[in-house]
Amino acid sequence: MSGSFSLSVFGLAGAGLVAIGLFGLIVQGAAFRKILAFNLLGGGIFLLMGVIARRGAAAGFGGDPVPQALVITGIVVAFSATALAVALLLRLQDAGEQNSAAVDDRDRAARQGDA
Amino acid sequence: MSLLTDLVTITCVLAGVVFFLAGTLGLLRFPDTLTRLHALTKADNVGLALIVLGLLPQAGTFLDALKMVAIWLLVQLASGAVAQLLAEVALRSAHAAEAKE
Amino acid sequence: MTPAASLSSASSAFGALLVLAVIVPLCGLVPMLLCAPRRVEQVALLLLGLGGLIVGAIAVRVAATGAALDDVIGGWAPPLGMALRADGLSVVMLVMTAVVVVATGLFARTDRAAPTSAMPPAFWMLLMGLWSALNLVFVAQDLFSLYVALELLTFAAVPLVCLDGSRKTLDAALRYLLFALFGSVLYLLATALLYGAYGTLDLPQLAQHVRASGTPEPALVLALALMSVGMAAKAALFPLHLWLPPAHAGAPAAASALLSALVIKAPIYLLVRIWCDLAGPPLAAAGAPLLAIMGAGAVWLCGVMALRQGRLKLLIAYSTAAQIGYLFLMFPLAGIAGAAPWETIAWTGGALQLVSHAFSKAAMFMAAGLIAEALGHDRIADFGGLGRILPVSVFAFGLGGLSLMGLPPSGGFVAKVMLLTAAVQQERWWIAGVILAGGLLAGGYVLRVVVPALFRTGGAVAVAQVSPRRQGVALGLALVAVVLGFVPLQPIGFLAIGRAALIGSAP
Amino acid sequence: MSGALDAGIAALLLGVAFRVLLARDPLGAVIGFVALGLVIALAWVRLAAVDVALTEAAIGGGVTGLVMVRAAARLPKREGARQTADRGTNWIAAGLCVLVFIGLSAVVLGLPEPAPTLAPEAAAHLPGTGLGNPVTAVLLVYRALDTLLEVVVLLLALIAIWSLSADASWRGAPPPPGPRQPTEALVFLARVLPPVGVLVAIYLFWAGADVPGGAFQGGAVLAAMGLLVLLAGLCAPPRIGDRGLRLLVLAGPVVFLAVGMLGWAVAGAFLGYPEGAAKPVIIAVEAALTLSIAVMLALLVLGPPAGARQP
Repeated sequence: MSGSFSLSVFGLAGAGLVAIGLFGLIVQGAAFRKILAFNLLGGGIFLLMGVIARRGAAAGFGGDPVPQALVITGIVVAFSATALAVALLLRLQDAGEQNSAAVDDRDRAARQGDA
Repeated sequence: MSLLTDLVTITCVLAGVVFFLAGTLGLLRFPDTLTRLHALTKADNVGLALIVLGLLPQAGTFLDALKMVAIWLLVQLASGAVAQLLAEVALRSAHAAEAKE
Repeated sequence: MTPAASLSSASSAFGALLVLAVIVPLCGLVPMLLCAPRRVEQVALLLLGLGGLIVGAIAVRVAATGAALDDVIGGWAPPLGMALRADGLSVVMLVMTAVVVVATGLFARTDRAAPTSAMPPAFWMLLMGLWSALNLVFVAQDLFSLYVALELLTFAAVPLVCLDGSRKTLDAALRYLLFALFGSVLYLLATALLYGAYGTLDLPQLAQHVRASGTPEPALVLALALMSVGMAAKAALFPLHLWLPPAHAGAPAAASALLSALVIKAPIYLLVRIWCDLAGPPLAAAGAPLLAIMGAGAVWLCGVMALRQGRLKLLIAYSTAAQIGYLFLMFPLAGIAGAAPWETIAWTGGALQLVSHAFSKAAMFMAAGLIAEALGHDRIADFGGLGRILPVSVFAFGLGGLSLMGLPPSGGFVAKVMLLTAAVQQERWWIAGVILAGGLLAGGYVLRVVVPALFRTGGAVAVAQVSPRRQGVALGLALVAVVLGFVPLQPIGFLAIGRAALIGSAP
Repeated sequence: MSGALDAGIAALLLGVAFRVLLARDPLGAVIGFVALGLVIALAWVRLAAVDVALTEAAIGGGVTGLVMVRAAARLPKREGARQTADRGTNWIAAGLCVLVFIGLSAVVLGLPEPAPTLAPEAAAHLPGTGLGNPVTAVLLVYRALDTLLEVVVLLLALIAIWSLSADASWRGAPPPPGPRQPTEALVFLARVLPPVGVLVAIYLFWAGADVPGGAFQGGAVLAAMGLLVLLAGLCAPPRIGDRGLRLLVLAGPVVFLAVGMLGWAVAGAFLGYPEGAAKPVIIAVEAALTLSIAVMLALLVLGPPAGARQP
């Protein structure tokens, strides 16, 4: 790593990724593409945290371990969010494919039968 | 001795890079999925093999060398299986398109 | 391990209560996932009691000592570790949350007479996750822990919207989730920037750094902007409110009560912390009017939208978006750039508005759910004669409405009088105007429901029985909102506990 | 030379991100996204954060990519296709995003020097924890509550996804993820790779105490192996009501919570570790976490159990 040049390059890349993700989140119509854009945005933020961590290299460590650990947590949280959003989207898809009123009634009946 | 091993490394890695470049070119220029796959897998497998071969003399320990060979084997396995999967999907969609016509 | 060195930063006696408030509902998930589905509800009710006791103990402790409660996790003091802290304001939030959560639990309990109306086991698990997340939001001092808490809250709240699995609610839930994720992502970015600039995530330490450094860092300015937009999206502050009405109106009554009364309060509480504790005087002075303008927009526009709704639950949902607008009027009035905003009458007024809205809104959503259950619909136009069929529910709705309108006796009345007093004292006439106009709008939409229900005949026919217990819970919550109307019209000392120490003392 | 390499990685990263944004069909966008995950992982290696690189490759690109691929395959094309807003909105949004980019770049490039860091503090207390990897120390010692809550986030996301099922009593199994007739190549891969993968997962978890790796990375690899077996149809997805499965899901959170509460007894603080014996306790917690994380990640990918509607 050649010092501050590389840090600046990755800092710009992170900021760019944030901007691209934000743009996608605003203008994309389909929820699926919004979910992808959310992941781009998240990736950019994590990269910026990586730059911040790298700036804090000290005590023989290649980077500040605190932001690095935060990114690991953040990646897992972002994955959970993506999985939930996709599950919702697919469920919505299923609900739309069939006659929705009939589905609702059957759902409710199933719920009540199990409860 | 070290000059000789360095020479081997440079030759092999350069040759590997050429294969990678050729594969990438094929990926970009070939007309359909199957030929692209052909270019990609053939070139990349040989390319990676050459690079690993070239790096073997540089490995510090026997374990490091073993790890590199293991990586090559795993990549072989994965790319072979994935290429076959992709090929099947491509064939199926080609058939579907024909049927539609 | 060197606990001797790291345990130096003080956990107060009974600080462990804060950890318990967060983890006890989570521990409840374990038996809930292992027992038979029909037992889940019993486990949940048991935990509601236990959690209520813990929050009660925290409140008693803070009130008795007059000092904030602190706990340092694992003995690792910030900035390396993280701390929890309950000051006066957090305790008020914790108690409000506990009351509404427990009441919702009692409301949602399965009727022996009508077992088919039971909530699915998932509801009870999500309720536990929601409670834990809210408690964490109110006691965490670490910006990243707050991020995790916000995400926990999102994951618990979103599925509550679509428990019935219909296409409409799934759509509302997905839209809510995307807004919430957008909000938390901006918050996370802000957190990263603050760490990059100050090297700590601990709010009190950040506050000291900010105050010590004089001119605000660019990172701080950007972080505040990002956090404000993010939290506004999560709190459905105008103009980012579009997700709220379908989500809150589509959910089952018990879930709507939680979402409208509690979930949107978490980002608002964070905004208060960010602007009052973190921003520092020059930035706070610049940012407060902007927040107030958005708040005014919410009071006006969402109030008008509420007036135009034909369905009761949508009306209540729009009124939520309108009522949170008042909370943002608090920022300039409390003089958050001043030395001690927590001693002003506007601070108390804001807190009281937040709390009484929680109780009254929960009561109103429950009442609306019961009305919809009894009539089989919630079209306001067909409410004639409803007062005879469901007198208790209509009464609970009306009492809750008092708070929204700002009529005595109610917590909302006292809160709005306090905010109005502050506005008049500071000669901010436009804010005074917004408060008064908002009251008129609220009066309009509440009376639109109550008047036909009480004074018009015909129309309404009961198609189902509703349980007296559920009506009792709704009425009880509405009465709490009324009782809050008897607090004295002056700053409440309890709300200032532990706040001066937060910014005053050196690290 | 290395500066040029970093500039190349950054340029590639932005190029692929644009591809994800602009790709017409959903599958193309997802493929771009998975590729992006790998490029970002490279960036992480260059930023001297190998722990994060492993996590990003395994979870950020890998498992997330799998979720998105499955979604792209099940959605009708128009649902995942690029729909652009009207021209005015596009321009306003683009302007806003350019402003954000400029502001963010200015702030990040202008962060104070010398950079504030907690690395020395993390290093100073490291010997007391018995760990060699500072990232693991942050995750499991200094900021252990965050990690505990993060596992709870996974658990709650799982509950949230299950709550979407039409089967309210949660007895059924998620639908099988793979094709109806898996190809021979897939089956072969699913037979050969898992033993190696499991070995790698155990190594990642075990080595995580001292070198890059840990419960999340190990768990993700383990989850991937399980999903591979399910994709190839070698076994059916488990019923989510299964007691053993639930126990696996809960093992991590329960052990972590129990250790946390033991902390009150042995160290006087929640999540305090016993003096001198911190490392074995941490390893035990990580072992339970690895299992639970693996199971939860896989279940999150599989989605809600098929309900009454899909018999």
